[in-house]
Amino acid sequence: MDFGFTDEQNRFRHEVRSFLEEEIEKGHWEPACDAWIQGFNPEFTRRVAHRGWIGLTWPEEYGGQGRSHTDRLILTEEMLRFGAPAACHWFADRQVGGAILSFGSEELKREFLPRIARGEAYFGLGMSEPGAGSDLASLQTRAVEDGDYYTINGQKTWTSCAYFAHYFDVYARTDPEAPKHRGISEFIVDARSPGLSRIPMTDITGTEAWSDLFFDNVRVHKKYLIGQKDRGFYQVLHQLDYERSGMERIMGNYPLFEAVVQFSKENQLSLQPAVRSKLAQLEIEFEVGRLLGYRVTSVMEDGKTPNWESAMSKAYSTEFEKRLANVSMEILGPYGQLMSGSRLVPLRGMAPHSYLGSKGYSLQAGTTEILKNILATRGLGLPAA
Amino acid sequence: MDFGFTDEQNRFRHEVRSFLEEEIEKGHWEPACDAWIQGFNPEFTRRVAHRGWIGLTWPEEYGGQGRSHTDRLILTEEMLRFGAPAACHWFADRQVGGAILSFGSEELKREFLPRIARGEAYFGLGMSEPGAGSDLASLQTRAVEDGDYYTINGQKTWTSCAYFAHYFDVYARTDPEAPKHRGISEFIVDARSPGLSRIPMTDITGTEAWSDLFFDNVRVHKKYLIGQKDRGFYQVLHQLDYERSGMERIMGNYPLFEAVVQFSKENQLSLQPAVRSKLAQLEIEFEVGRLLGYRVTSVMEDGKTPNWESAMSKAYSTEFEKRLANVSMEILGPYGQLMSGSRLVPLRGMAPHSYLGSKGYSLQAGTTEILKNILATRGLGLPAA
Amino acid sequence: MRLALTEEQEMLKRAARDFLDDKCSKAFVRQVEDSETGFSRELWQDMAELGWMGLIVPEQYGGGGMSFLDLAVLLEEMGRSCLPGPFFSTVVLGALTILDAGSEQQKQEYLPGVVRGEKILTLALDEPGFGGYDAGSIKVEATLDGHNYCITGTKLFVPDAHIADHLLCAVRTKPENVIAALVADAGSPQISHAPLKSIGGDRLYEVVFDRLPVPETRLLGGVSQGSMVVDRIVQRAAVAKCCEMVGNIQRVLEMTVDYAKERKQFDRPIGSFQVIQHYCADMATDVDGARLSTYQAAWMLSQALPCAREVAIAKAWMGEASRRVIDLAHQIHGAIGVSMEHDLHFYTRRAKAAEIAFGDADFYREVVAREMGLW
Amino acid sequence: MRLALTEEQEMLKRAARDFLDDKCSKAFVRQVEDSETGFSRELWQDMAELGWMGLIVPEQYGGGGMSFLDLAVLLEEMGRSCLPGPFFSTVVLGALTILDAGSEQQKQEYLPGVVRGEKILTLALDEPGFGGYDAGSIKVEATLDGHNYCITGTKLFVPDAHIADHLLCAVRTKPENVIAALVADAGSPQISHAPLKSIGGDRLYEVVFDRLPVPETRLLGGVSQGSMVVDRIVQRAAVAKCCEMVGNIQRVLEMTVDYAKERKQFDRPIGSFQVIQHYCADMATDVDGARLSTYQAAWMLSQALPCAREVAIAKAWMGEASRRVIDLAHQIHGAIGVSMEHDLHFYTRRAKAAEIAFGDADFYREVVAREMGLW
Repeated sequence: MDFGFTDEQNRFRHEVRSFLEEEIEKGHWEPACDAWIQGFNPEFTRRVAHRGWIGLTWPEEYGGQGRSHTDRLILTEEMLRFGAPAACHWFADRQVGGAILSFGSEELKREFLPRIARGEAYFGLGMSEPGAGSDLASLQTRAVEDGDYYTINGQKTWTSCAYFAHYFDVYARTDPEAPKHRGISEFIVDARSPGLSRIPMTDITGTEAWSDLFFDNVRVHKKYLIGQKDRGFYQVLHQLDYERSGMERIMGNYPLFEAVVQFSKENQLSLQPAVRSKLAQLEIEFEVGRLLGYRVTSVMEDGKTPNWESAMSKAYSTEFEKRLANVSMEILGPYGQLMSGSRLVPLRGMAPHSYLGSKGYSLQAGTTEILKNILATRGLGLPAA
Repeated sequence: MDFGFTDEQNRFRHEVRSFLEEEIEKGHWEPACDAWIQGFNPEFTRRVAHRGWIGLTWPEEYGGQGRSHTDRLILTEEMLRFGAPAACHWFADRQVGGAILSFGSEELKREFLPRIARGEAYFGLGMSEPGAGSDLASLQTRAVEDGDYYTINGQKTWTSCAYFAHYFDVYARTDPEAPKHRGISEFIVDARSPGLSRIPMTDITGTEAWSDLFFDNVRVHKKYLIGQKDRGFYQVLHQLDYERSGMERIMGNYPLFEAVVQFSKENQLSLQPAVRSKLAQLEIEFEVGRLLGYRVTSVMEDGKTPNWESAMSKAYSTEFEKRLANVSMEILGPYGQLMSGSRLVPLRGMAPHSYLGSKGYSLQAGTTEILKNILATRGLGLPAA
Repeated sequence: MRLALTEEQEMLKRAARDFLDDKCSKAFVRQVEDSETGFSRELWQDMAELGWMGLIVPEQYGGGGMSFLDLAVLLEEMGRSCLPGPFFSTVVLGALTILDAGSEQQKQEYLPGVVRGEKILTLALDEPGFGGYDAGSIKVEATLDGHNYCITGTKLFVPDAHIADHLLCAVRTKPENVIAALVADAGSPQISHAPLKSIGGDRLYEVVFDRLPVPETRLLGGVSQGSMVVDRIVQRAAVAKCCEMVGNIQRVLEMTVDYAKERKQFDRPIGSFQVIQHYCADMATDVDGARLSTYQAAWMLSQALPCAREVAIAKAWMGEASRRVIDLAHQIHGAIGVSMEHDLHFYTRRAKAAEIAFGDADFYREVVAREMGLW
Repeated sequence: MRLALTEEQEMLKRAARDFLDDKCSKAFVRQVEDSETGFSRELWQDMAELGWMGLIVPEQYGGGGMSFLDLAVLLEEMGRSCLPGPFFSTVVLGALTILDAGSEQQKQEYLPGVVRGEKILTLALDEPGFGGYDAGSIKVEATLDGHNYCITGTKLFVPDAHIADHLLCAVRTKPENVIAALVADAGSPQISHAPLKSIGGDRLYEVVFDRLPVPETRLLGGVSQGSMVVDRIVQRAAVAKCCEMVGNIQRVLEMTVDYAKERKQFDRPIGSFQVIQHYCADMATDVDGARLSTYQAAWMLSQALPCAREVAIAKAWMGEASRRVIDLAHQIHGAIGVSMEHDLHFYTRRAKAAEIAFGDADFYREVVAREMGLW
């Protein structure tokens, strides 16, 4: 057991932190909740890429740095701590790149990974459909072979970054006759493809960070199939393990946490035992969530794919986020109801944003129910329901 | 909507309360948690019977008083408030008498109800078996016809009052070929029957209030079959609705609640905001539980059998009891760990007794899981799992 | 004791449900929320014609003479339909206060107009800072100068200030230094208001009084009574807010159960999954606890019984229960429920605003503790 | 960073598991709990021979020279097996304190006897009343009289006082009025003890000191250091208690999952019901959170890093997490789990005692708040 970081790792953390503090100081952006998923800032992404911080763990031959999962943990932890607007590159860096690396052809690796690492190729995810959320295997989007191409028809929903994305990572049914887990394939679809349209959606926080994607006879060359035909469901499971492996959830609202602690001190609210007890409890829960997240990285460093460990971490962390939002609203009292942009709004409206937004966190990337099922059956070996 | 009681009802409450206060004043017994299920006191039961307070709602022709469910609510509420040792008559009064009244022959009614009402016939319950708890329909105790008799073999467990009981209300399988819900019958078994043995069990609180019952060729005359042969499962469901209909759970540890509030005031602990916030929260939760219990009575007064309403009330109330025990232990600090009989023990050891005992409350008379299933499917109409 | 509605109350409930289903669809709510005033004068007149504004105003002022418990039934239906507009401000905060504390002359002056839907009232209570919902927290001063009180100061979170004809204003009088409630005319140039953007979609304002003169005849209930008047306002408002919330979370429960019956995942309705069933069971328990504790408080108010404890219990329970109900509703609805296209957000946003209004669970736990003699 | 045991730690763990599985069955625990002393001298000697008492005592005093983190692994296994006896008192409360604060001469005097299993130590810390677990709460006085401190007063909840050879006693010295720790001999006629009956089944005593003289050479760490010595005792004890509890709740989780796989109701293993699965998932999360936060604190202690915050986090989390784990274990076990025949009660009762010992979650939340600069 070793809970420490090496000197080199500490230096790297310091380097990232200095970079981010300087960004804020220069007024490039303000720390924000959910900025990793809603903060679209191509200039920032370019500067991050310039540092070599996209694809950090990928092999150097594909534009990566060949660095450790722990280094990437440090990097993302600091990005989240400062609420940095990293959404443009986040999905490709976190999971699509990894999917290409694990399952893609050499040609795909050479085509996409260096460009992602340079901050030039942004990816959106085309997984969920209106009728296929938790039950992803029942997705209806079809891809039909047609010579050297596939023709895709259908709808995807809740795609983040859709208006910025250059590509989408799309799962579609290629064999409608097969059992539903066995007829799905994964494609890279160019966002400019004819027949592909994006309709923005407004979520409960009032944010337009998501879109519906419509595929109307969208043609994709066969070389953009990732991995084996009809094996997409198994690839998506693998990808989801990584999707849930990071600190996004425990730290997705860190700017609010920091701000509400500061606010409570400045307004002497934390002299009230009830207020400081709530904040201390959040600190305790945050620390446990941080360690559950670190454990996932530790598993990866041991060369294993995190599975129930990332399910546990994600399920736990979204509950933490709900409590953080609840406590923040309680501490702010009547001011808590004021939304971003209002007169007198405290903490830039982060509390109600987070309160509303947190209703969705426990649904994204696997609902809490699915994650607990995974933990119970794969982690604890309980029999399938 | 009317949340008030009539003058007559208020007078009755006063009468019951005066009786109980006098009992305590005379030193007949001390208020205790769980006394309705663990307080075996034949003299007390006799005095209660003398007042006409057993079988209060039954028809006068069977020794009852023909009074309302609301009157019985008032009576039991006060019994529980004062932690009165009512276990000898509680089960017959609450449910076995009702089962005889609803399903029994005229002969059974005449034989048993007046004696129960006079405090002369105590009943224990023979429902649960080691392999049949939540899944009561899978019980294995067999009753085989043999002329005018049934011969019973098997084992029952967790029978309260077994050493005092004159009779047991026993469910046994009479048709092993039928689907398991359709081959069960209900019997009244004399506790002195040859072949019937009782082995006491110690529960986690250290209390010997329960027993295993063993049936080794116990013969029961056919006239002691309650209701129809093979219809016992439907009768037990009905009985369980009533078993869960009262205030036992929300008030089963009322003496602890009262004592810990008093203790907190006397030791000025309630001047600490954290302590008084916890106690106030208990008061809030208690009040809601009380109202959920009253609602069950209101349903019965409307002539309906409570079903999901009593499931809701019972499931809610056992959670309240756990919180009451938790909060009491927290407030008592290191003293909370001291058990009844120890030097320096506060509140007569009620807090750890309740802490340990409450682990069982949410299992008795239908686990919380079963109760929520009932509420979801029968109360809300959700499809069976 | 009978914990079910009377036949008359059932009738009132059904009539209100039918009217609101017809006139106050979610499309309508959406439209009114997005409008300039957040208020439909047409619907307001329809409601006045149904006698809603005067429901519990005595007949001599043109009202229906019904009880607070009857109003509770109506408020529940309003909460259920997410009715926008100043009914709460006008009736609960305004008319009931005048009815409670006003002189005969004041009642004559204000109530008939309210009943006819001609007058909109509101209440200016909250102030900047982190005070509680009690008379003791009021700092805005009204200085007696001849026959006028002169009000100066800032009130916050004042609902519907932009359309109100009169503002009831809780103040600290000088030189007496006691709490009083005054009726101010909204049109005065010495009153200005600025909108606040609230999570609930309701219209809240910062209202600044700059030496506003109010005749001493506009004092409600005498200068020594103001503290009690304010405490009773808060009690009624807290219970009325709970009534709306009973309608809110009852509807959320129904929407969620319906959705769980319809939505299929893994080839089964999700409502057949045991975890979803238990979520729904928990929601129903929270809703029924909220309903019973709210109606108990409303019954006590309608019987004029002392009920500080019961009001506090109802509002404290509602604050946390509604949060749990809403949270589970979202969890069961899945992603569609966090889209603005779906109706759930109306309930979610209003529930949070209602939790905050007139004191949250922390505030009322302290009230309950006081009633228990703990401090 | 690597959040898994080293190979050496895995070996230690396996050896401890094997030994305890063999020597410390639940039948044995039951028998020792019911015995007069609650202690098996035979097992104690076996443990001494394995080097457990000296595990982290430096080699010059006869020990194994391992780290606190290694001791954590051993304590976890002890908690897992519900080992009865004075290991915690002797090693965690006694020997580690002497190691931390004692002079070279004191270490020479006490540690070799502990290592050989010949000496049992304990600590008298708690006092009557509702104080906290910190040096500031200590009121029992030790008055310097020549070269002796004379101790008078009552200590509560002293573990294993009936078999201890020496009691470390936290006192307030006079005339200096500072906190100090003294080593008292248990056999003195000026010390009396009376048993307390505890939920945990451990042996706790009320210990009364009636003008007990203790030579000033028995002072641990100097008269000005006592406050820090006591605070460090509490930190180590809190973490060590957490280590035992990691073993406790890990075992409870395993027992429960095993039971859920075996026990059938409605013709299915109950572990196939989604609600039971989620209960188990919640338990596993609580256990892993407890394990990680506990080992983090133990690692920091073993690295001699300042860790008031991490210790507080571990103990606060453990207090509530263990409660939830135990509660769900009972819910899944059903009725058999609340029978004394079953083993679960050993874990349930010890978990509650451990939650209380050295400060509960409320206490440590205040510590965390202080570390956050909130007050």
